[in-house]
Amino acid sequence: MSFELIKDILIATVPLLVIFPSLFAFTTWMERKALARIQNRIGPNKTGIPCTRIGLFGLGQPAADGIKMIFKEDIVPRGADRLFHLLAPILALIPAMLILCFLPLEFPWGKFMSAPVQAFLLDSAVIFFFAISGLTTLAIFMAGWASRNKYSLLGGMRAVAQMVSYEIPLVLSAVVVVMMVGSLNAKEIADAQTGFNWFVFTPWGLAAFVIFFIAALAETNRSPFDLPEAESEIIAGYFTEYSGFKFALFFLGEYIAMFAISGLAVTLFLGAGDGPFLTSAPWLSVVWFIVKIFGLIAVMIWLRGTLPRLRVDQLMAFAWKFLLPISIFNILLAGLSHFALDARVAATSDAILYSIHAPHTHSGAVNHAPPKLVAGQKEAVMGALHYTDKNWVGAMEWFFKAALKGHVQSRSILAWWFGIWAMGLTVLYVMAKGLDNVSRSEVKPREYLYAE
Amino acid sequence: MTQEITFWVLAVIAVLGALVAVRRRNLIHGVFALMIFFAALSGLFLLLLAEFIAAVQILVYIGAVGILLLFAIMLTERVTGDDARDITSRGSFWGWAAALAVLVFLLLPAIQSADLAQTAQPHIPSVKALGHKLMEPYVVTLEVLALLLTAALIGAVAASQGGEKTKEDSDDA
Amino acid sequence: MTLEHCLILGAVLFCIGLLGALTRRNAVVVLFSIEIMLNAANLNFIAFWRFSDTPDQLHGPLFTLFTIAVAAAEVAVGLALVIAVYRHFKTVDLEQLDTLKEE
Amino acid sequence: MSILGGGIFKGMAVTLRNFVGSYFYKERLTTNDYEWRPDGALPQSIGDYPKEEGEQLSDTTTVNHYSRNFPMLLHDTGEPMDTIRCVACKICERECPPQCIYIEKSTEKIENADGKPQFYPAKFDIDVSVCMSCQICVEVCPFDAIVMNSQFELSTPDRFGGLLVRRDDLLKSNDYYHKIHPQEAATRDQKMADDKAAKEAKKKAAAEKAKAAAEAKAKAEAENESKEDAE
Repeated sequence: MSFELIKDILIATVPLLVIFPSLFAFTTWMERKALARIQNRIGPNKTGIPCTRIGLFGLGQPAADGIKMIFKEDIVPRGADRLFHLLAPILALIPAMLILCFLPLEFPWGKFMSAPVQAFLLDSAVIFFFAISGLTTLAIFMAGWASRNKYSLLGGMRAVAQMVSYEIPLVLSAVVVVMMVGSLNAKEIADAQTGFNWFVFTPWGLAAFVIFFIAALAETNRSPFDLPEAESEIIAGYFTEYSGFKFALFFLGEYIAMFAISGLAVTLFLGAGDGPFLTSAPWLSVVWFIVKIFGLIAVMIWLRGTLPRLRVDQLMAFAWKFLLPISIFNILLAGLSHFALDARVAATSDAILYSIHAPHTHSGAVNHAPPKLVAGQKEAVMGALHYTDKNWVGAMEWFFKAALKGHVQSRSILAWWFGIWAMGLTVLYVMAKGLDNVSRSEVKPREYLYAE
Repeated sequence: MTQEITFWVLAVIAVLGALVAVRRRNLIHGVFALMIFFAALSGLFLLLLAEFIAAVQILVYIGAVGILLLFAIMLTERVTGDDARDITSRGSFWGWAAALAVLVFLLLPAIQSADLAQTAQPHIPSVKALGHKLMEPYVVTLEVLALLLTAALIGAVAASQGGEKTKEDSDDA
Repeated sequence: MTLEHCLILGAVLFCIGLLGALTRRNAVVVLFSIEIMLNAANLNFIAFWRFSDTPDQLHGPLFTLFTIAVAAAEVAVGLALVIAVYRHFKTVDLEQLDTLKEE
Repeated sequence: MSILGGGIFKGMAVTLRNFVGSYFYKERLTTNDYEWRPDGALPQSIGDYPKEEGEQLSDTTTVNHYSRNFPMLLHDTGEPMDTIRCVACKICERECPPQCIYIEKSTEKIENADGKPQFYPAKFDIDVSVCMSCQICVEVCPFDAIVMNSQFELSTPDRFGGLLVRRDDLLKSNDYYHKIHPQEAATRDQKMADDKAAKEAKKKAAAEKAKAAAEAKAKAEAENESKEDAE
């Protein structure tokens, strides 16, 4: 193994292993404080610097929990499958950590690498992301099975069923963005969204983002979908028999998976690392990326403070009868309207560009006074230029300015653009309403024929 | 040099994973060994620069087929194989003989005799090319595949649901 | 990491799968073994493609893609049948599923 | 036609208001940000907690007016033992469902607030670990001597002796009662004042009637005498 290769690998992986667990510690504190404030209490505020009275808003709480977890006794039930009981938390953590490297985080110390050893440059990074994030399902099943206890097996089976059925809408909603960008490479997806061209600002992107976020909540067993680890129903589900450090590993694994999934949501829909002032300080992209991740995590915590837990059958009906058809329909809608819109706007923008060249070519070499510019034509041309290099948010801005000046063609483009927006959202809303009635309809409990 | 080591490590893991999956009494251990086997194979695909296939392998085999097998084991009997019944079928000796015979007399001579290419051409894995290929010459195959998968989906649901109540069940209920 | 090593590995894995299919009683384990055999075949496809003269033709990965899809469909239907058999006969032991055999 | 997911957004709006409100309006918070105790020692028994003033009081006022925890004995303004209302009639001891009140009547009588010699409880213990805050003792007490307190910080390291509250720890002044449950204390005082007034009125009426009867009798006698004189 050449030294260069080892150096590159270390530069690529060690920062992730350091940054995200420390962000995990911060998030546990943030979650407990936010949940407390939602319920009109104060939340941890006494554990500051150890052995002193300075409780700096409870920031020492994650450290205190960590130490507690290390010293707690690690009980393994007698009948349990000892090997798998140990392996399950590790398997829960490895994929969560692994998928972190598929997020297009351009750390500033990346330039010390000789060859760019970065996983998000992989050609099929997004597929690898979903493939490896599917492994946590296995870990949860292994935990449920290995603890040799009915409740955890029940929790394990429920978790597996939930995660498998929510993985499909998750992947399908990502297909929309991959279809637009035309590549699975995370870096290309990020570059396609520079300059506020985030996919969330397109109607199908917004719908896909909502579906992705809901499915991501279910994938990481969070807030309304946290049935597998429901304390009230099945005594903390699959990690009932876990205590001490193994429990902390599950906890860490779940949070890192939450980071990773919201990281992917940011990459696909919220323009990874794209924000203001990037030209002056390119390293800011990592900061914007992490700020957006924390935004999504704040919403997850907010949802956890608000929504009650879903029953198993509601959970399943929601996934199969609501999310899945909507995400497939969204792909169809995205394909139709984007390429239809693309053709329509491209035609008019070419017409705009053509309009300024046309007079010269007709009148041959004789140059005479510059062509009489139609009002607002300059802005329209700028918009068209922006549109050609796929910066449609900038293009729409210029078209808007041109339309203000009364430029006819940019008015038609804007009308077409907002028409697509209105039509897309209303069609999706009507379909969602319809599906909502279907998935809410009376579910006959199926009597099981086998295993009498 | 690193490729040699990784190849041999993955090969050993794959063979061990397959053997444990086949010989293990406890089915759950068998399934997890099988998944290690799939993971090792995915590593081999990466080594052979078939990047997309490695990703699909993990997604389909470990993510879906593995869990399907787990569900199937959960729904059938004798999961931990701790009862004394023999796990091998009656004529298991002939099974061994047949497998070894196929290996020794059929496959290995075939590999020795064939003149195999020694050098690997440089190749940049790109999913775009795979996508274009899937669209131009193989688009019909893709549609047939989609049809097949839907049929399999519906078939699996129909078969495992047991359809309307059979005679025996109506007696029991 | 020559082509020959990959082919030998593929052969060995294929035979392990064959061994499992022939000697095990439990239907689910037989399905394991068939999966192993299919994967061994996939390994050979990719190995031949990697060492072929025109890797850009992508014959290997395409064909493997199709075999993976077919194998997944096969496992799904196979397991559905195994469950249906289990519900009817209360066993998945292949030795006892011999009602077709005339006594 | 409710918007799809409308309920979720309404719920999230409520939690957001709660979240933001808790930072700006201190009275929304159910518990205060306790400072460390000066010497950091744990209170050994209920008595160690400050009686009326002190940090405990400031917390109980934040608990809203209808919070009930464990009973307390009332005494009017002045020295607790002089103005104690309880006369050790033991009705509450009998009525208490979990039997967690223990009263020992005093042998001699002392002047109470209205100057009438009354018995007083030599011992009045409530086992706080047994009491279920059912408020029956407050309802049955004819002398309004026992009411519910809202002090909730009663943790002690010793769960046998520590949770048995003696008479002196139970005794609280009436204006403390006004401080923690203003409306209820006001209505209770109002009722006592009305009863007293009614009693006085009745007494006065009885006195007048007695006087009138006495006058009538006196007049009758005067008439008899005058009649006898006349014969």
